[in-house]
Amino acid sequence: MTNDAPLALHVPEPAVRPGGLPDFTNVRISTAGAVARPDVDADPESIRDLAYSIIRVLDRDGEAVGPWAGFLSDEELLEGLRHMMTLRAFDARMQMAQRQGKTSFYMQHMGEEAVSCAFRKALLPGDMNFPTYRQAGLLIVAGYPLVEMMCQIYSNEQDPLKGRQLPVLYSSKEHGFFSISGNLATQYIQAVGWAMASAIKNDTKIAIGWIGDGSTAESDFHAALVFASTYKAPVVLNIVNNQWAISTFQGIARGGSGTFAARGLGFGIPALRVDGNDYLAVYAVARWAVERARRNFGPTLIEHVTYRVGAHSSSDDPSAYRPRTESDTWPLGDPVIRLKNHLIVRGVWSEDRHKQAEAEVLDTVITAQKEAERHGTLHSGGKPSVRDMFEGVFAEMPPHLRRQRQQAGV
Amino acid sequence: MTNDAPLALHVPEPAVRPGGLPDFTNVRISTAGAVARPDVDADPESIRDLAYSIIRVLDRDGEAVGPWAGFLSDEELLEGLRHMMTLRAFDARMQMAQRQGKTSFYMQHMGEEAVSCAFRKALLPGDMNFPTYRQAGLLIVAGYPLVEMMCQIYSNEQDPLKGRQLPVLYSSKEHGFFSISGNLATQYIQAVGWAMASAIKNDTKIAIGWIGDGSTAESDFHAALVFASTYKAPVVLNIVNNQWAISTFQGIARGGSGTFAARGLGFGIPALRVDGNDYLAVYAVARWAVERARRNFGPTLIEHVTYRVGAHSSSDDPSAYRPRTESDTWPLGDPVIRLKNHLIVRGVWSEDRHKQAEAEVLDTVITAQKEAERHGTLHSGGKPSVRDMFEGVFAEMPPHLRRQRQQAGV
Amino acid sequence: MPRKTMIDAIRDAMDVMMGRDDTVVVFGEDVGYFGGVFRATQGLQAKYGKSRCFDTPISELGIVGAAVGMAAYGLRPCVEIQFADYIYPAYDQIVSEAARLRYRSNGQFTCPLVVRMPTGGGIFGGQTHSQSPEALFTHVSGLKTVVPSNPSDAKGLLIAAIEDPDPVIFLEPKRLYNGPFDGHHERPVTPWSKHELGEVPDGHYTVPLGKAAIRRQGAAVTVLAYGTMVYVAEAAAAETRVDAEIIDLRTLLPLDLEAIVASVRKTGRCMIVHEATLTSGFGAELSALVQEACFYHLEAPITRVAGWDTPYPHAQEWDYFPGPARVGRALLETIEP
Amino acid sequence: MPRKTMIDAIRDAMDVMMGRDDTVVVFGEDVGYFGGVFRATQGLQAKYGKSRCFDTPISELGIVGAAVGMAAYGLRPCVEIQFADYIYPAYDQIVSEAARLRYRSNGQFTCPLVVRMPTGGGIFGGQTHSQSPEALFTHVSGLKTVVPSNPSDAKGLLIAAIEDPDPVIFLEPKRLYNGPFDGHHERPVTPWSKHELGEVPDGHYTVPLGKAAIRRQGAAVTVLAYGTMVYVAEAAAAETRVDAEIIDLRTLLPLDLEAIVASVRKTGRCMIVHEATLTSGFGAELSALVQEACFYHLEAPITRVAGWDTPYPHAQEWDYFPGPARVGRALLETIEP
Ligand SMILES: Cc1ncc(C[n+]2csc(CCOP(=O)(O)OP(=O)(O)O)c2C)c(N)n1
Ligand SMILES: Cc1ncc(C[n+]2csc(CCOP(=O)(O)OP(=O)(O)O)c2C)c(N)n1
Ligand SMILES: [Mg+2]
Ligand SMILES: [Mg+2]
Repeated sequence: MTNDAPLALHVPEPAVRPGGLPDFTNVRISTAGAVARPDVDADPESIRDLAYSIIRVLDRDGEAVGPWAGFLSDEELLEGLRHMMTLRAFDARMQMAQRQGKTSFYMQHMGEEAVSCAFRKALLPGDMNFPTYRQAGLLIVAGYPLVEMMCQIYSNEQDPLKGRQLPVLYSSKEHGFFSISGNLATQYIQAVGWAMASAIKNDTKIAIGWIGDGSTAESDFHAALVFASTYKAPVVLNIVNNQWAISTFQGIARGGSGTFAARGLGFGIPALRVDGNDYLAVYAVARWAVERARRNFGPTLIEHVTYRVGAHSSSDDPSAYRPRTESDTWPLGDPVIRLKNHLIVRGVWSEDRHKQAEAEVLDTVITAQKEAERHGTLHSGGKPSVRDMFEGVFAEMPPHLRRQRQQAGV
Repeated sequence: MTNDAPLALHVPEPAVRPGGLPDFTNVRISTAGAVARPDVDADPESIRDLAYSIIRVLDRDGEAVGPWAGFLSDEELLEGLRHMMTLRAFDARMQMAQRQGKTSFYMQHMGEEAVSCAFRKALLPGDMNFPTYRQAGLLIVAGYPLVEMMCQIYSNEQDPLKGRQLPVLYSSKEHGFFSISGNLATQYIQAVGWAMASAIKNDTKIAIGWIGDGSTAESDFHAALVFASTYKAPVVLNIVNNQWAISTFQGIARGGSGTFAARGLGFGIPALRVDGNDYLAVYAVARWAVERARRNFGPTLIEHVTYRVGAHSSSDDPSAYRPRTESDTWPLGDPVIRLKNHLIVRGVWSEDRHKQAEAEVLDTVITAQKEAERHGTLHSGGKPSVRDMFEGVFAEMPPHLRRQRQQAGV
Repeated sequence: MPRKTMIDAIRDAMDVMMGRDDTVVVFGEDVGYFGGVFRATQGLQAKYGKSRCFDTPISELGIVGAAVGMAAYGLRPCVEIQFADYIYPAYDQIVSEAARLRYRSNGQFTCPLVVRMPTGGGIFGGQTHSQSPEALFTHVSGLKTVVPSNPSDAKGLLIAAIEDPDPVIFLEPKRLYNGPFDGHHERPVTPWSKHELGEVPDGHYTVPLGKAAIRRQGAAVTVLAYGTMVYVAEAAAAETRVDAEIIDLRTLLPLDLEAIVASVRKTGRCMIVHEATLTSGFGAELSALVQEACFYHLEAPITRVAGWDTPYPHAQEWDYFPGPARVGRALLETIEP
Repeated sequence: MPRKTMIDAIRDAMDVMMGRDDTVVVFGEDVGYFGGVFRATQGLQAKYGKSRCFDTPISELGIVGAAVGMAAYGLRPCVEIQFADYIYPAYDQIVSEAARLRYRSNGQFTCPLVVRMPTGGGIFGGQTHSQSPEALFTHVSGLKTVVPSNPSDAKGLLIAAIEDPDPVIFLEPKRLYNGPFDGHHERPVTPWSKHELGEVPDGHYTVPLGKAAIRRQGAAVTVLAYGTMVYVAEAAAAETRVDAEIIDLRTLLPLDLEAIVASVRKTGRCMIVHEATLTSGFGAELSALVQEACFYHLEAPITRVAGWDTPYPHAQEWDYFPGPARVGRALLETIEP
């Protein structure tokens, strides 16, 4: 024990950096269909291997296989494909609008579309998501109008949030979408609190928390797991592991544990890992966890394994910290292409119909964009009023704010 | 999935409340000697069962058995016994002093003496503990003078902390004892930072974090595990599970997980549970974890399973929330008696010598107390100066504080 | 009318509201079975069940964060932080979340949340059981901050806070729990049962947020105080025989500036007292506001008496605490600078 | 002398100190390989190795908490919080730990720690990339708070902060990173390469903590400002032709009260500007102090111009920001109330 060899600090590093060849050989990927599907009331200890494997449904040939397959009809899958295509087209247009100076900031979902789009399908009206900035699919699937999303992004006169929020920090209670916070992770424990409230009121609604891989390091993540574990809150806690947190690879937040899902094991919370680029797998796992929560068996932690193909945000350029071609070699492929191929294999879709759908979707998005821009963009056209800046701090404006509004001359 | 049965909130409850019969039948206790002792560089996954069992050395007959036995000589054990007896006598006297109004507040260790006393023996000079308020054994074993401890408790003119700190919130850098914070858990991540610093400087010293069962719910606990896991910091992270957090039983902080040690598993940190009332077991486990840290294999999480026999503090009366006799039925017994019996079984100790030692120890403590009281107690005799109140906020007193000190007329 | 201690009045407020409105829930560390370390929630779990009043893990972040989620759902959580000194782990949830939720969601989600916490020193609690962090809340847009000074107000203000549609920080001067402590620590405190403000009406009533109370009419100087300092100021005025007008602010934000300005314009002088450290304390804001509104009426500098800019020490507690002697000296200086 | 941007000057300070003192370590979110989202640490990892400059998990609590432990060990951590808006999760570690460690351990353990963070708005960053939380630090005994306004000061102050034996909060007005932005957002900002305060000496030098700088001599009114507001005040003075004496505080705590008082006694008037929300902002403390020290010299009320008491909005950024027009109006009112 009197070992005098000097200590040294260990700082984890990604396998490759710019200039190197992308390498994901260290990413262990389960075969599609290989992971068992336990009962929703299974003892967490008995299913701890689910925190280390990856639940996958679509195999290389585009077939849906194994116990997690078979929960969605062809019509539902076709609709799901369109949701993801819509989100992708929306992203492309808004990213461009940002470059054109029509707004200050944008964040896209490229590569992660399946996660929010498939998950949302497992929910019921009244359930509440506590999303991060990378789950706009929840809104699209819920039927929130694209025009309203864009008005928020443009901070224009029709912005439902009156210009107060950064672009993409949407809020729509009606669509089960909690107001996004610019502060990472804070909403995770709030989701647990919301779920506890539903249980306190003997309601039937559940809450869904969302967090990024990097953000699991924040304190709110711990608070959420502690409270969810103690009160068996009816909540599904999602971790979207897209491999990166701005420039920081997931190993910095994950540290010595094999997976993020493993974090749940220390709390007796069932933890599942799922192929986040597999629409069918995400849906099946969501459905399992949602049923668990709804039947009062308590929380579930889900790690969605995916990859952030685009930049972190419109302010970021990933080529400074990872090989440019890294996304091409990501072993779980592209969620849109994989679902498309599956539907083609099933004989209900074709390359041609896909092209046509792409055109239709783009058309829809562009139409919405034109409509939104009629109400203004950040620096031109209709704007939310300066008065709006002073409203809504409190339900009723207190005297000091009234004085300040007067000083501002509005 | 459209289950409409209402949800309900689950609120964990201890097995019994005042009026009921104490019942620890749900506490699963391993047989002494039954738990294997892995190599210190074992893969955390391969030893995950250590987070669910309890490492024990002393069996019912007072024999030391199994692979964790045999690390301490009779002399060392006799010294250990005296340390624990000293701590117990010290507690009794100071508790009484508080009742007599000689100080404002006191916190005792009754039942938990083995944890800090045995652990401290596994450390080297220069190692740094980041203790809570219930590890004064660390100081006693390190040879910190009882008189100085008492002067701190009395906030008298010889108080090394100049009357600034609440009683028992000691600090002695020289004795490897970091300044105790009145804020729970904050020091846990600091221990990790200190250990990282040692690694950064290629030093050989390690840090030791301490936290209570209840306090593991705090955010700093999570930050500590994240950072320790990521940077493989040379730190031992102790959780002292004494079953209670003031009036709150450990199930509220633990929630759905079987043990507190299990928290480490989600971070890939080896996690061990030890019988905290077994001096030999605590020492053996401490030695294992300390060696791991020292050899740069990284952090270890240890749950010390023990029982808070006394009140939380001098402000608390546990009969309001747990059966009065609960401590008598605690299945792991009393650490002093168990070590005493072991030494008797080994033929190096006897009831008589024990009685005599008790008298000696009491004498030492009383002598120290008299000496300390010569320097004053909280409300009478020598006091730290009012000037001391203004010193040490900064290394150099800035003008505004100088003005304030003048205003105070000191 | 029944006389109650301040703790009893606070418990009464929660009891009344839990009885009237089943969206009111109460939780915190040791708050459930045991009823809180100051016993403010004693009996509420037995009366309203474990789903309405319960113990939490020791995570101030978790307590407030979960409460924000519950409030967004539609409940009215009234949570306890064991000591104000332990609010910092929850500070992000308060500042970034509770305070801004209505604003950033344009009213879709709101946060009718009350965070109760014992504040102030005088119980030999040292650095971590004595703090008065009110200024850390008054700087945050979207929060209301309340500091009651007696049982009658405490109940009415707490009911108003629970009914308020926005987050309210409710700071309870723990030294006042048993009686109107005036800083004379060498004397036993008069119990509330002997004080008229110990008279607490039964049932539901409110004391509106944002209205100050004049505790002593006077012509020579206006004293702005809240919490324990109201009684210290009263004692200082009595002992110095200065004809002070003592205003108990009760709510710091929104502030009853009207009452303050009216008084200062009348007296021409102003002294501000609080227990929190001086620099950037709430007294600074009060001084700035008074100066802005009453510049031409002021006959002498506005003075501030506050805790020193040091951590709250254990042994030197009464040297730190701005007691009647120190306040009295400042009062005389404000009269004759 | 070489001219540098403020970011380059800040990086230079860390570089100089890492080179001189191997106890200086630098870390934070995206700080290591990438060099920080504002590029303040670019190149430091390559130069000093991964043990001296590294990426951290996204945990502000962890960053500051670990830094406190490192500082107690004997290192001098200089950590980055990505935006000041994200400091709250670390607030407990700063307030309860870093600020009090020397005091409570009677000097056995100390905390020579610098927490750097970009502050202020003007980049359309919305509620969570625009805040100016300085008053939340100046209220805390045991902390020093610094706000540089130009590259030359930034380097010298940061070196002084790293060398300081106590914890220093170092707030970097991000709108000044590229040039002396004066609030005229409709015009391109002059780059630092065209400004004399862009001249940054090579190597080691310090600007002492606690000393203000007079940016413009004047007789009509004293303007107290820091960070971005220094240039807004300059623009406002130029545009209104008011002969203002503009003081750049540079350090808020310890404050250079002497310089302030000397100026106000000379001009007889005082205006305070900051970007943070008005109520309980640092301007309140300044106003109170000036009033206390200069009461008999003041010819008009001290005025404050500040951010409104709302969260920092996205679209209405320039209505929120106290720009030259608003500051100019207030300047005229301070002259002729
Ligand atoms: C409390 C807080 N700290 C830091 C940031 C700055 N920040 C914004 S996004 C981000 C990375 C988040 O990574 P991750 O959680 O993996 O989510 P992803 O962006 O990959 O979806 C950081 C550090 C923030 N918004 N809030
Ligand atoms: C941040 C913070 N929150 C709350 C408290 C009040 N408090 C003091 S001790 C305690 C219970 C701690 O229980 P545990 O961690 O199990 O330690 P034990 O007292 O059993 O040794 C509480 C809630 C505190 N000191 N700090
Ligand atoms: Mg990510
Ligand atoms: Mg405990």
